[in-house]
Amino acid sequence: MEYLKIAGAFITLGGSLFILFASIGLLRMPDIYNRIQAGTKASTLGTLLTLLGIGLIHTDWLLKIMMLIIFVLISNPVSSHILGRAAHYARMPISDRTEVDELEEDTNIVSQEREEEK
Amino acid sequence: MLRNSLRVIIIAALGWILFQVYSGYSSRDELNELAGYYATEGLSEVGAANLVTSVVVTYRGLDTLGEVTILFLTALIIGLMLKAEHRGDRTRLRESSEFLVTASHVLLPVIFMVGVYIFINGHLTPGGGFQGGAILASTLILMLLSFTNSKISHKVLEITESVSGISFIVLGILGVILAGGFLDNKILPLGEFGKLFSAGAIPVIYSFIGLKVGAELSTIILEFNQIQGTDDKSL
Amino acid sequence: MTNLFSIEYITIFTSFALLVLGLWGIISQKNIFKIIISFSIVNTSIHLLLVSLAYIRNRTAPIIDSAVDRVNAAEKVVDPVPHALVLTAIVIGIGITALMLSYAFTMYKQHKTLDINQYKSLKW
Amino acid sequence: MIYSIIVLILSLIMLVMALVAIHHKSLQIAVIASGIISLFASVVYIFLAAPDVAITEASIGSALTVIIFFYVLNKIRHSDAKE
Repeated sequence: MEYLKIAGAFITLGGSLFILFASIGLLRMPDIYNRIQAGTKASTLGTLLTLLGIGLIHTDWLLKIMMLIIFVLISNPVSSHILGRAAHYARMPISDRTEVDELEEDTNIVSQEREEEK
Repeated sequence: MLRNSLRVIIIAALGWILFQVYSGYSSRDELNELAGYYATEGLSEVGAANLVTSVVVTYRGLDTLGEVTILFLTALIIGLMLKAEHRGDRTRLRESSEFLVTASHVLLPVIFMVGVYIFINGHLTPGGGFQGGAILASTLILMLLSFTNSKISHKVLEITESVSGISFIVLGILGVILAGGFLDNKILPLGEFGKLFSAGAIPVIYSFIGLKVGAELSTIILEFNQIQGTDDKSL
Repeated sequence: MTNLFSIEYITIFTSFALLVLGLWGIISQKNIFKIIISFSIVNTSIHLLLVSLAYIRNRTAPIIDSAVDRVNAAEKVVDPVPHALVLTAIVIGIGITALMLSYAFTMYKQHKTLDINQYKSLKW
Repeated sequence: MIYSIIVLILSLIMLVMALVAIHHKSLQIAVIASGIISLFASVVYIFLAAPDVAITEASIGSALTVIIFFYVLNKIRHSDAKE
Protein backbone atom coordinates (compact mmCIF):
# COMPACT_ATOMS: atom_id res chain seq x y z
CA MET A 1 0.00 0.00 0.00
CA GLU A 2 2.86 2.34 0.88
CA TYR A 3 4.47 1.85 -2.54
CA LEU A 4 1.23 2.85 -4.23
CA LYS A 5 1.13 6.08 -2.21
CA ILE A 6 4.75 6.92 -3.03
CA ALA A 7 4.13 6.26 -6.72
CA GLY A 8 1.02 8.48 -6.55
CA ALA A 9 3.00 11.29 -4.96
CA PHE A 10 5.66 11.12 -7.67
CA ILE A 11 3.05 11.11 -10.44
CA THR A 12 1.37 14.16 -8.87
CA LEU A 13 4.75 15.90 -8.75
CA GLY A 14 5.26 15.16 -12.46
CA GLY A 15 1.82 16.56 -13.22
CA SER A 16 2.54 19.79 -11.41
CA LEU A 17 5.85 20.07 -13.32
CA PHE A 18 3.92 19.86 -16.57
CA ILE A 19 1.57 22.60 -15.38
CA LEU A 20 4.63 24.72 -14.55
CA PHE A 21 5.96 24.16 -18.10
CA ALA A 22 2.54 25.18 -19.45
CA SER A 23 2.63 28.47 -17.57
CA ILE A 24 6.20 29.18 -18.72
CA GLY A 25 5.02 28.49 -22.27
CA LEU A 26 2.14 30.92 -21.80
CA LEU A 27 4.64 33.63 -20.89
CA ARG A 28 7.30 32.88 -23.50
CA MET A 29 5.39 32.09 -26.71
CA PRO A 30 5.22 34.79 -29.40
CA ASP A 31 1.54 34.95 -30.43
CA ILE A 32 -1.87 33.80 -29.21
CA TYR A 33 -2.00 30.58 -31.23
CA ASN A 34 1.28 29.27 -29.88
CA ARG A 35 0.18 30.24 -26.40
CA ILE A 36 -3.06 28.30 -26.71
CA GLN A 37 -1.11 25.31 -27.98
CA ALA A 38 1.36 25.38 -25.09
CA GLY A 39 -1.33 25.97 -22.53
CA THR A 40 -3.58 23.20 -23.76
CA LYS A 41 -1.21 20.31 -24.41
CA ALA A 42 0.97 20.64 -21.34
CA SER A 43 -1.81 21.59 -18.95
CA THR A 44 -4.07 18.74 -20.09
CA LEU A 45 -1.30 16.22 -19.48
CA GLY A 46 -0.48 17.88 -16.16
CA THR A 47 -4.09 17.77 -14.99
CA LEU A 48 -4.47 14.13 -16.00
CA LEU A 49 -1.27 13.11 -14.19
CA THR A 50 -2.27 15.04 -11.06
CA LEU A 51 -5.70 13.40 -11.00
CA LEU A 52 -4.15 9.96 -11.56
CA GLY A 53 -1.70 10.49 -8.71
CA ILE A 54 -4.49 11.52 -6.35
CA GLY A 55 -6.42 8.44 -7.45
CA LEU A 56 -3.45 6.23 -6.56
CA ILE A 57 -3.10 7.87 -3.15
CA HIS A 58 -6.81 7.52 -2.30
CA THR A 59 -7.76 4.30 -4.06
CA ASP A 60 -11.43 4.51 -3.06
CA TRP A 61 -11.89 7.63 -5.21
CA LEU A 62 -10.57 5.91 -8.34
CA LEU A 63 -13.96 5.54 -10.10
CA LYS A 64 -14.87 9.22 -9.73
CA ILE A 65 -11.37 10.21 -10.84
CA MET A 66 -11.71 8.09 -13.97
CA MET A 67 -14.91 9.99 -14.84
CA LEU A 68 -13.11 13.28 -14.20
CA ILE A 69 -10.25 12.21 -16.47
CA ILE A 70 -12.64 11.40 -19.32
CA PHE A 71 -14.40 14.74 -18.83
CA VAL A 72 -11.15 16.75 -18.88
CA LEU A 73 -9.89 14.76 -21.86
CA ILE A 74 -12.96 15.77 -23.88
CA SER A 75 -13.61 19.32 -22.68
CA ASN A 76 -10.10 20.82 -22.53
CA PRO A 77 -9.06 20.34 -26.21
CA VAL A 78 -12.49 21.38 -27.46
CA SER A 79 -12.46 24.61 -25.49
CA SER A 80 -9.01 25.59 -26.73
CA HIS A 81 -10.03 24.71 -30.29
CA ILE A 82 -12.93 27.13 -29.95
CA LEU A 83 -10.64 29.79 -28.50
CA GLY A 84 -8.20 29.49 -31.38
CA ARG A 85 -10.96 29.58 -33.96
CA ALA A 86 -12.53 32.65 -32.40
CA ALA A 87 -9.14 34.37 -32.27
CA HIS A 88 -8.60 33.64 -35.95
CA TYR A 89 -11.99 35.04 -36.89
CA ALA A 90 -11.29 38.14 -34.81
CA ARG A 91 -8.05 38.64 -36.87
CA MET A 92 -5.64 38.39 -34.00
CA PRO A 93 -2.08 39.06 -35.28
CA ILE A 94 -0.05 36.02 -36.32
CA SER A 95 3.64 35.72 -35.51
CA ASP A 96 6.14 36.30 -38.36
CA ARG A 97 7.66 32.87 -38.02
CA THR A 98 4.37 31.13 -38.83
CA GLU A 99 4.57 29.72 -42.35
CA VAL A 100 1.30 27.89 -43.03
CA ASP A 101 -2.13 29.34 -42.24
CA GLU A 102 -4.68 26.69 -43.15
CA LEU A 103 -7.71 28.67 -42.05
CA GLU A 104 -6.92 31.75 -44.15
CA GLU A 105 -9.00 30.78 -47.22
CA ASP A 106 -11.91 29.86 -45.01
CA THR A 107 -11.93 33.23 -43.28
CA ASN A 108 -11.69 35.11 -46.57
CA ILE A 109 -14.68 33.20 -47.99
CA VAL A 110 -16.74 34.03 -44.91
CA SER A 111 -15.87 37.72 -45.01
CA GLN A 112 -16.71 37.88 -48.73
CA GLU A 113 -20.11 36.32 -48.02
CA ARG A 114 -20.71 38.90 -45.33
CA GLU A 115 -19.92 41.78 -47.63
CA GLU A 116 -22.22 40.35 -50.30
CA GLU A 117 -25.02 40.17 -47.75
CA LYS A 118 -24.58 43.82 -46.99
CA MET B 1 -10.88 69.35 -8.54
CA LEU B 2 -12.96 69.98 -5.45
CA ARG B 3 -15.09 66.96 -6.22
CA ASN B 4 -12.06 64.76 -6.68
CA SER B 5 -10.51 65.71 -3.37
CA LEU B 6 -13.89 65.17 -1.68
CA ARG B 7 -13.94 61.65 -3.06
CA VAL B 8 -10.44 60.96 -1.84
CA ILE B 9 -11.34 62.24 1.62
CA ILE B 10 -14.46 60.05 1.80
CA ILE B 11 -12.56 56.94 0.74
CA ALA B 12 -9.68 57.69 3.12
CA ALA B 13 -12.09 58.13 6.03
CA LEU B 14 -13.80 54.86 5.18
CA GLY B 15 -10.45 53.08 4.93
CA TRP B 16 -9.42 54.49 8.31
CA ILE B 17 -12.66 53.27 9.95
CA LEU B 18 -12.29 49.83 8.40
CA PHE B 19 -8.68 49.63 9.54
CA GLN B 20 -9.75 50.43 13.11
CA VAL B 21 -12.34 47.64 12.87
CA TYR B 22 -9.69 45.28 11.52
CA SER B 23 -7.15 46.02 14.21
CA GLY B 24 -9.79 45.54 16.91
CA TYR B 25 -10.88 42.15 15.61
CA SER B 26 -10.00 39.02 17.52
CA SER B 27 -10.85 35.60 16.20
CA ARG B 28 -13.23 33.44 18.18
CA ASP B 29 -12.66 30.00 19.56
CA GLU B 30 -16.13 28.49 19.82
CA LEU B 31 -19.50 28.59 18.10
CA ASN B 32 -22.20 30.89 19.39
CA GLU B 33 -25.33 29.45 20.95
CA LEU B 34 -27.48 29.26 17.81
CA ALA B 35 -24.81 27.62 15.66
CA GLY B 36 -23.97 25.24 18.50
CA TYR B 37 -27.63 24.21 18.66
CA TYR B 38 -27.71 23.61 14.91
CA ALA B 39 -24.52 21.56 15.09
CA THR B 40 -25.53 19.33 17.99
CA GLU B 41 -29.31 19.00 17.66
CA GLY B 42 -29.58 19.41 13.88
CA LEU B 43 -28.48 15.86 13.24
CA SER B 44 -31.18 14.22 15.32
CA GLU B 45 -33.86 16.75 14.36
CA VAL B 46 -33.25 17.00 10.62
CA GLY B 47 -30.99 14.07 9.78
CA ALA B 48 -28.93 15.79 7.08
CA ALA B 49 -25.18 15.33 7.13
CA ASN B 50 -24.57 18.71 5.51
CA LEU B 51 -25.42 21.26 8.19
CA VAL B 52 -25.62 24.11 5.66
CA THR B 53 -28.38 22.21 3.88
CA SER B 54 -30.33 21.73 7.09
CA VAL B 55 -30.06 25.47 7.81
CA VAL B 56 -31.04 26.53 4.27
CA VAL B 57 -33.93 24.12 3.73
CA THR B 58 -35.43 23.53 7.15
CA TYR B 59 -34.44 26.05 9.82
CA ARG B 60 -34.37 29.02 7.40
CA GLY B 61 -36.78 27.62 4.79
CA LEU B 62 -38.86 30.81 4.61
CA ASP B 63 -35.75 32.81 3.69
CA THR B 64 -35.12 30.42 0.82
CA LEU B 65 -38.70 30.85 -0.37
CA GLY B 66 -38.24 34.63 -0.35
CA GLU B 67 -34.94 34.34 -2.17
CA VAL B 68 -36.40 32.18 -4.93
CA THR B 69 -39.27 34.67 -5.23
CA ILE B 70 -36.78 37.54 -5.63
CA LEU B 71 -35.02 35.64 -8.40
CA PHE B 72 -38.35 35.00 -10.13
CA LEU B 73 -39.26 38.70 -9.95
CA THR B 74 -35.84 39.62 -11.32
CA ALA B 75 -36.30 37.32 -14.31
CA LEU B 76 -39.76 38.82 -14.88
CA ILE B 77 -38.54 42.45 -14.75
CA ILE B 78 -35.61 41.73 -17.05
CA GLY B 79 -38.03 40.13 -19.49
CA LEU B 80 -40.21 43.25 -19.39
CA MET B 81 -37.29 45.66 -19.79
CA LEU B 82 -35.67 43.82 -22.66
CA LYS B 83 -38.91 42.95 -24.42
CA ALA B 84 -38.55 45.89 -26.80
CA GLU B 85 -35.16 44.61 -27.97
CA HIS B 86 -36.48 41.29 -29.17
CA ARG B 87 -38.31 42.45 -32.29
CA GLY B 88 -36.65 42.43 -35.65
CA ASP B 89 -35.17 39.47 -37.48
CA ARG B 90 -32.54 37.36 -35.87
CA THR B 91 -29.19 37.74 -37.58
CA ARG B 92 -27.92 34.47 -38.95
CA LEU B 93 -25.02 33.50 -36.74
CA ARG B 94 -21.94 31.68 -37.95
CA GLU B 95 -22.27 27.90 -37.79
CA SER B 96 -20.25 26.55 -34.91
CA SER B 97 -17.47 24.14 -35.68
CA GLU B 98 -18.01 20.42 -36.01
CA PHE B 99 -15.75 19.64 -33.07
CA LEU B 100 -17.91 21.69 -30.74
CA VAL B 101 -21.18 20.16 -31.98
CA THR B 102 -19.87 16.61 -31.63
CA ALA B 103 -18.33 17.26 -28.24
CA SER B 104 -21.43 18.93 -26.91
CA HIS B 105 -23.49 15.87 -27.90
CA VAL B 106 -21.25 13.95 -25.52
CA LEU B 107 -20.84 16.63 -22.85
CA LEU B 108 -24.39 17.98 -22.48
CA PRO B 109 -25.85 14.84 -20.84
CA VAL B 110 -22.79 14.57 -18.58
CA ILE B 111 -23.04 18.17 -17.38
CA PHE B 112 -26.80 17.85 -16.90
CA MET B 113 -26.23 14.68 -14.89
CA VAL B 114 -23.63 16.40 -12.70
CA GLY B 115 -26.11 19.16 -11.93
CA VAL B 116 -28.85 16.69 -11.00
CA TYR B 117 -26.36 14.68 -8.91
CA ILE B 118 -25.36 17.80 -7.02
CA PHE B 119 -28.85 18.80 -6.04
CA ILE B 120 -30.08 15.30 -5.21
CA ASN B 121 -27.09 14.65 -2.95
CA GLY B 122 -27.36 18.06 -1.31
CA HIS B 123 -27.99 16.62 2.15
CA LEU B 124 -24.92 14.36 2.13
CA THR B 125 -22.14 16.16 0.23
CA PRO B 126 -21.30 19.82 -0.44
CA GLY B 127 -23.73 21.25 -2.94
CA GLY B 128 -27.46 21.60 -3.26
CA GLY B 129 -30.22 23.28 -5.14
CA PHE B 130 -28.52 26.60 -5.91
CA GLN B 131 -25.28 25.05 -7.14
CA GLY B 132 -27.08 22.38 -9.17
CA GLY B 133 -29.40 25.01 -10.66
CA ALA B 134 -26.42 27.11 -11.73
CA ILE B 135 -24.84 24.09 -13.42
CA LEU B 136 -28.11 23.37 -15.25
CA ALA B 137 -28.10 26.98 -16.47
CA SER B 138 -24.56 26.57 -17.76
CA THR B 139 -25.81 23.60 -19.78
CA LEU B 140 -28.04 26.12 -21.54
CA ILE B 141 -25.00 28.29 -22.35
CA LEU B 142 -23.24 25.35 -24.01
CA MET B 143 -26.45 24.63 -25.95
CA LEU B 144 -26.68 28.24 -27.15
CA LEU B 145 -23.05 28.23 -28.22
CA SER B 146 -23.05 24.96 -30.10
CA PHE B 147 -26.48 24.87 -31.79
CA THR B 148 -26.48 28.50 -32.84
CA ASN B 149 -29.42 28.76 -35.19
CA SER B 150 -31.93 26.58 -33.37
CA LYS B 151 -34.68 28.15 -31.30
CA ILE B 152 -35.14 27.38 -27.63
CA SER B 153 -38.66 27.77 -26.37
CA HIS B 154 -39.53 29.76 -23.29
CA LYS B 155 -42.52 27.48 -22.69
CA VAL B 156 -40.51 24.56 -21.28
CA LEU B 157 -38.63 26.83 -18.90
CA GLU B 158 -41.83 28.52 -17.76
CA ILE B 159 -43.59 25.21 -17.13
CA THR B 160 -40.61 23.79 -15.21
CA GLU B 161 -40.34 26.95 -13.17
CA SER B 162 -44.00 27.19 -12.18
CA VAL B 163 -44.50 23.46 -11.53
CA SER B 164 -41.46 23.25 -9.26
CA GLY B 165 -42.41 26.48 -7.49
CA ILE B 166 -45.93 25.26 -6.77
CA SER B 167 -44.62 21.87 -5.60
CA PHE B 168 -42.20 23.63 -3.25
CA ILE B 169 -45.02 25.61 -1.63
CA VAL B 170 -47.31 22.55 -1.49
CA LEU B 171 -44.58 20.60 0.32
CA GLY B 172 -44.23 23.49 2.75
CA ILE B 173 -47.96 23.53 3.49
CA LEU B 174 -47.95 19.73 3.88
CA GLY B 175 -45.34 20.32 6.56
CA VAL B 176 -47.83 22.54 8.41
CA ILE B 177 -50.57 19.91 8.18
CA LEU B 178 -48.64 16.69 8.82
CA ALA B 179 -45.66 17.81 10.92
CA GLY B 180 -44.42 20.68 13.06
CA GLY B 181 -44.51 23.71 10.78
CA PHE B 182 -43.94 25.28 7.40
CA LEU B 183 -41.33 23.34 5.37
CA ASP B 184 -40.85 20.78 8.13
CA ASN B 185 -39.03 17.79 6.62
CA LYS B 186 -40.59 15.12 8.82
CA ILE B 187 -43.50 14.51 6.43
CA LEU B 188 -41.42 11.60 5.14
CA PRO B 189 -39.60 9.18 7.48
CA LEU B 190 -36.13 10.35 8.46
CA GLY B 191 -34.54 7.06 7.41
CA GLU B 192 -31.04 5.84 8.01
CA PHE B 193 -28.36 8.51 8.36
CA GLY B 194 -25.99 8.75 5.40
CA LYS B 195 -28.19 7.04 2.80
CA LEU B 196 -29.64 8.79 -0.26
CA PHE B 197 -33.23 8.43 0.92
CA SER B 198 -32.79 9.96 4.32
CA ALA B 199 -33.39 13.31 6.02
CA GLY B 200 -37.11 13.22 5.30
CA ALA B 201 -38.29 15.54 2.55
CA ILE B 202 -35.01 17.43 2.12
CA PRO B 203 -33.91 15.73 -1.14
CA VAL B 204 -37.35 16.35 -2.68
CA ILE B 205 -37.51 19.99 -1.57
CA TYR B 206 -33.95 20.69 -2.68
CA SER B 207 -34.61 19.10 -6.07
CA PHE B 208 -37.55 21.44 -6.61
CA ILE B 209 -35.41 24.42 -5.52
CA GLY B 210 -32.70 23.32 -7.94
CA LEU B 211 -35.10 23.00 -10.87
CA LYS B 212 -36.65 26.38 -10.07
CA VAL B 213 -33.32 28.19 -9.74
CA GLY B 214 -32.02 26.53 -12.90
CA ALA B 215 -35.10 27.57 -14.88
CA GLU B 216 -34.90 31.16 -13.60
CA LEU B 217 -31.20 31.58 -14.34
CA SER B 218 -31.78 30.03 -17.79
CA THR B 219 -34.56 32.55 -18.43
CA ILE B 220 -32.24 35.45 -17.54
CA ILE B 221 -29.47 34.12 -19.80
CA LEU B 222 -31.92 33.54 -22.66
CA GLU B 223 -33.22 37.12 -22.44
CA PHE B 224 -29.68 38.49 -22.70
CA ASN B 225 -28.83 36.07 -25.50
CA GLN B 226 -31.78 37.28 -27.54
CA ILE B 227 -30.75 40.93 -27.43
CA GLN B 228 -27.42 39.79 -28.80
CA GLY B 229 -29.01 37.85 -31.65
CA THR B 230 -31.52 40.37 -32.94
CA ASP B 231 -30.77 42.80 -35.71
CA ASP B 232 -32.58 45.90 -34.49
CA LYS B 233 -33.01 48.53 -37.17
CA SER B 234 -33.41 51.39 -34.70
CA LEU B 235 -29.89 51.05 -33.34
CA MET C 1 2.15 38.60 15.73
CA THR C 2 1.78 34.98 14.73
CA ASN C 3 -1.95 35.57 15.12
CA LEU C 4 -1.95 38.15 12.38
CA PHE C 5 -0.56 35.68 9.90
CA SER C 6 -3.47 33.30 10.29
CA ILE C 7 -5.90 32.71 7.39
CA GLU C 8 -8.91 34.65 8.64
CA TYR C 9 -6.91 37.81 9.35
CA ILE C 10 -5.52 37.81 5.80
CA THR C 11 -8.94 37.31 4.24
CA ILE C 12 -10.63 39.94 6.41
CA PHE C 13 -7.96 42.44 5.40
CA THR C 14 -8.42 41.48 1.74
CA SER C 15 -12.16 41.89 1.95
CA PHE C 16 -11.85 45.35 3.52
CA ALA C 17 -9.36 46.37 0.85
CA LEU C 18 -11.67 45.08 -1.89
CA LEU C 19 -14.55 46.99 -0.30
CA VAL C 20 -12.59 50.26 -0.33
CA LEU C 21 -11.41 49.68 -3.90
CA GLY C 22 -14.94 48.87 -5.09
CA LEU C 23 -16.41 51.97 -3.43
CA TRP C 24 -13.63 54.07 -4.97
CA GLY C 25 -14.60 52.64 -8.35
CA ILE C 26 -18.28 53.39 -7.78
CA ILE C 27 -17.76 57.06 -6.93
CA SER C 28 -14.90 57.86 -9.27
CA GLN C 29 -15.75 56.15 -12.56
CA LYS C 30 -17.98 57.69 -15.21
CA ASN C 31 -18.57 54.69 -17.43
CA ILE C 32 -21.72 52.90 -16.28
CA PHE C 33 -20.23 49.49 -17.02
CA LYS C 34 -17.28 50.23 -14.76
CA ILE C 35 -19.73 51.15 -12.00
CA ILE C 36 -21.53 47.82 -12.39
CA ILE C 37 -18.21 45.96 -12.28
CA SER C 38 -17.31 47.85 -9.09
CA PHE C 39 -20.63 46.82 -7.58
CA SER C 40 -19.84 43.18 -8.27
CA ILE C 41 -16.43 43.62 -6.63
CA VAL C 42 -18.11 45.03 -3.50
CA ASN C 43 -20.49 42.06 -3.61
CA THR C 44 -17.61 39.59 -3.65
CA SER C 45 -15.84 41.40 -0.81
CA ILE C 46 -18.91 41.21 1.44
CA HIS C 47 -19.22 37.47 0.76
CA LEU C 48 -15.55 37.01 1.61
CA LEU C 49 -15.99 38.99 4.84
CA LEU C 50 -18.98 36.93 6.01
CA VAL C 51 -17.30 33.60 5.27
CA SER C 52 -14.09 34.59 7.01
CA LEU C 53 -16.03 35.75 10.08
CA ALA C 54 -17.48 32.22 10.25
CA TYR C 55 -14.05 30.58 10.22
CA ILE C 56 -12.62 29.10 13.40
CA ARG C 57 -9.06 27.84 13.46
CA ASN C 58 -8.33 24.09 13.21
CA ARG C 59 -11.90 23.13 12.38
CA THR C 60 -13.42 21.50 9.28
CA ALA C 61 -16.37 22.15 7.01
CA PRO C 62 -19.87 21.78 8.52
CA ILE C 63 -20.49 18.32 7.05
CA ILE C 64 -20.80 15.38 9.37
CA ASP C 65 -18.94 12.37 8.00
CA SER C 66 -16.13 10.07 9.12
CA ALA C 67 -13.85 13.04 9.90
CA VAL C 68 -16.28 14.69 12.35
CA ASP C 69 -17.57 13.04 15.48
CA ARG C 70 -21.36 12.85 15.66
CA VAL C 71 -21.56 13.39 19.39
CA ASN C 72 -19.50 16.55 19.93
CA ALA C 73 -19.84 18.03 16.46
CA ALA C 74 -20.07 21.52 17.95
CA GLU C 75 -16.36 21.41 18.78
CA LYS C 76 -15.26 20.25 15.32
CA VAL C 77 -17.08 22.33 12.70
CA VAL C 78 -17.13 25.99 11.66
CA ASP C 79 -20.25 28.16 11.82
CA PRO C 80 -22.83 27.01 9.22
CA VAL C 81 -25.22 29.98 9.45
CA PRO C 82 -23.11 32.59 7.52
CA HIS C 83 -22.47 29.96 4.85
CA ALA C 84 -26.21 29.61 4.30
CA LEU C 85 -26.59 33.41 4.16
CA VAL C 86 -23.79 33.78 1.60
CA LEU C 87 -25.23 30.94 -0.46
CA THR C 88 -28.46 32.85 -1.00
CA ALA C 89 -26.64 36.19 -1.32
CA ILE C 90 -24.55 34.99 -4.26
CA VAL C 91 -27.64 33.87 -6.16
CA ILE C 92 -29.37 37.19 -5.48
CA GLY C 93 -26.17 38.96 -6.53
CA ILE C 94 -26.35 37.62 -10.07
CA GLY C 95 -29.99 38.74 -10.23
CA ILE C 96 -29.02 42.27 -9.19
CA THR C 97 -26.15 42.36 -11.68
CA ALA C 98 -28.44 41.23 -14.48
CA LEU C 99 -31.01 43.87 -13.51
CA MET C 100 -28.37 46.63 -13.52
CA LEU C 101 -27.07 45.44 -16.89
CA SER C 102 -30.49 45.47 -18.50
CA TYR C 103 -31.06 48.98 -17.13
CA ALA C 104 -27.68 50.11 -18.44
CA PHE C 105 -28.44 48.66 -21.85
CA THR C 106 -31.78 50.47 -22.00
CA MET C 107 -30.09 53.73 -21.02
CA TYR C 108 -27.42 53.20 -23.67
CA LYS C 109 -30.07 52.63 -26.30
CA GLN C 110 -31.84 55.88 -25.41
CA HIS C 111 -28.83 58.15 -25.00
CA LYS C 112 -26.26 56.44 -27.26
CA THR C 113 -23.53 56.89 -24.67
CA LEU C 114 -22.13 55.04 -21.67
CA ASP C 115 -21.09 58.18 -19.78
CA ILE C 116 -23.24 58.51 -16.69
CA ASN C 117 -22.96 62.32 -16.66
CA GLN C 118 -24.88 62.49 -19.94
CA TYR C 119 -27.96 60.79 -18.51
CA LYS C 120 -29.86 63.98 -17.73
CA SER C 121 -33.41 62.62 -17.76
CA LEU C 122 -33.33 61.88 -14.04
CA LYS C 123 -31.78 65.22 -13.02
CA TRP C 124 -33.82 68.10 -11.75
CA MET D 1 1.60 28.01 7.63
CA ILE D 2 1.75 26.91 4.00
CA TYR D 3 -2.01 27.59 3.76
CA SER D 4 -1.43 31.15 4.96
CA ILE D 5 1.18 31.73 2.25
CA ILE D 6 -1.13 30.38 -0.46
CA VAL D 7 -4.02 32.56 0.78
CA LEU D 8 -1.68 35.57 0.90
CA ILE D 9 -0.66 35.09 -2.74
CA LEU D 10 -4.29 34.61 -3.82
CA SER D 11 -5.30 37.78 -1.94
CA LEU D 12 -2.53 39.82 -3.58
CA ILE D 13 -3.66 38.65 -7.02
CA MET D 14 -7.26 39.55 -6.12
CA LEU D 15 -6.26 43.08 -5.09
CA VAL D 16 -4.22 43.61 -8.28
CA MET D 17 -7.13 42.33 -10.36
CA ALA D 18 -9.48 44.74 -8.58
CA LEU D 19 -7.22 47.64 -9.57
CA VAL D 20 -7.14 46.36 -13.16
CA ALA D 21 -10.92 45.97 -13.21
CA ILE D 22 -11.48 49.53 -12.05
CA HIS D 23 -8.81 51.40 -13.99
CA HIS D 24 -8.23 49.55 -17.26
CA LYS D 25 -9.51 51.26 -20.39
CA SER D 26 -10.79 48.17 -22.15
CA LEU D 27 -14.15 46.96 -20.85
CA GLN D 28 -13.51 43.36 -21.89
CA ILE D 29 -10.36 43.15 -19.77
CA ALA D 30 -12.18 44.76 -16.83
CA VAL D 31 -14.95 42.15 -17.01
CA ILE D 32 -12.45 39.30 -17.19
CA ALA D 33 -10.55 40.75 -14.22
CA SER D 34 -13.73 40.83 -12.13
CA GLY D 35 -14.31 37.20 -13.12
CA ILE D 36 -10.81 36.32 -11.93
CA ILE D 37 -11.57 37.95 -8.56
CA SER D 38 -14.59 35.67 -8.15
CA LEU D 39 -12.63 32.59 -9.23
CA PHE D 40 -9.82 33.20 -6.74
CA ALA D 41 -12.33 34.03 -4.02
CA SER D 42 -13.83 30.60 -4.57
CA VAL D 43 -10.41 29.03 -4.01
CA VAL D 44 -10.07 31.04 -0.79
CA TYR D 45 -13.48 29.73 0.39
CA ILE D 46 -12.09 26.19 0.21
CA PHE D 47 -9.31 27.19 2.63
CA LEU D 48 -11.92 28.83 4.87
CA ALA D 49 -13.76 25.45 5.13
CA ALA D 50 -16.80 26.46 3.07
CA PRO D 51 -17.11 24.04 0.12
CA ASP D 52 -20.78 24.87 -0.52
CA VAL D 53 -20.02 28.55 -0.98
CA ALA D 54 -17.01 27.69 -3.13
CA ILE D 55 -19.09 25.69 -5.60
CA THR D 56 -21.71 28.44 -5.83
CA GLU D 57 -19.18 31.23 -6.34
CA ALA D 58 -17.24 29.27 -8.97
CA SER D 59 -20.31 28.44 -11.03
CA ILE D 60 -22.27 31.68 -10.65
CA GLY D 61 -19.78 34.43 -9.89
CA SER D 62 -17.11 33.50 -12.36
CA ALA D 63 -19.11 31.87 -15.15
CA LEU D 64 -22.69 33.14 -15.47
CA THR D 65 -21.97 36.77 -14.53
CA VAL D 66 -19.15 37.05 -17.08
CA ILE D 67 -21.35 35.49 -19.77
CA ILE D 68 -24.15 38.01 -19.14
CA PHE D 69 -21.66 40.92 -19.22
CA PHE D 70 -20.29 39.71 -22.52
CA TYR D 71 -23.72 39.41 -24.14
CA VAL D 72 -24.44 43.08 -23.39
CA LEU D 73 -20.92 44.25 -24.34
CA ASN D 74 -21.15 42.39 -27.65
CA LYS D 75 -24.44 44.09 -28.50
CA ILE D 76 -23.06 47.53 -27.64
CA ARG D 77 -19.92 46.98 -29.70
CA HIS D 78 -22.04 45.86 -32.69
CA SER D 79 -24.16 48.98 -32.62
CA ASP D 80 -21.03 51.12 -32.24
CA ALA D 81 -19.53 49.53 -35.34
CA LYS D 82 -22.63 50.29 -37.39
CA GLU D 83 -22.55 54.02 -36.83
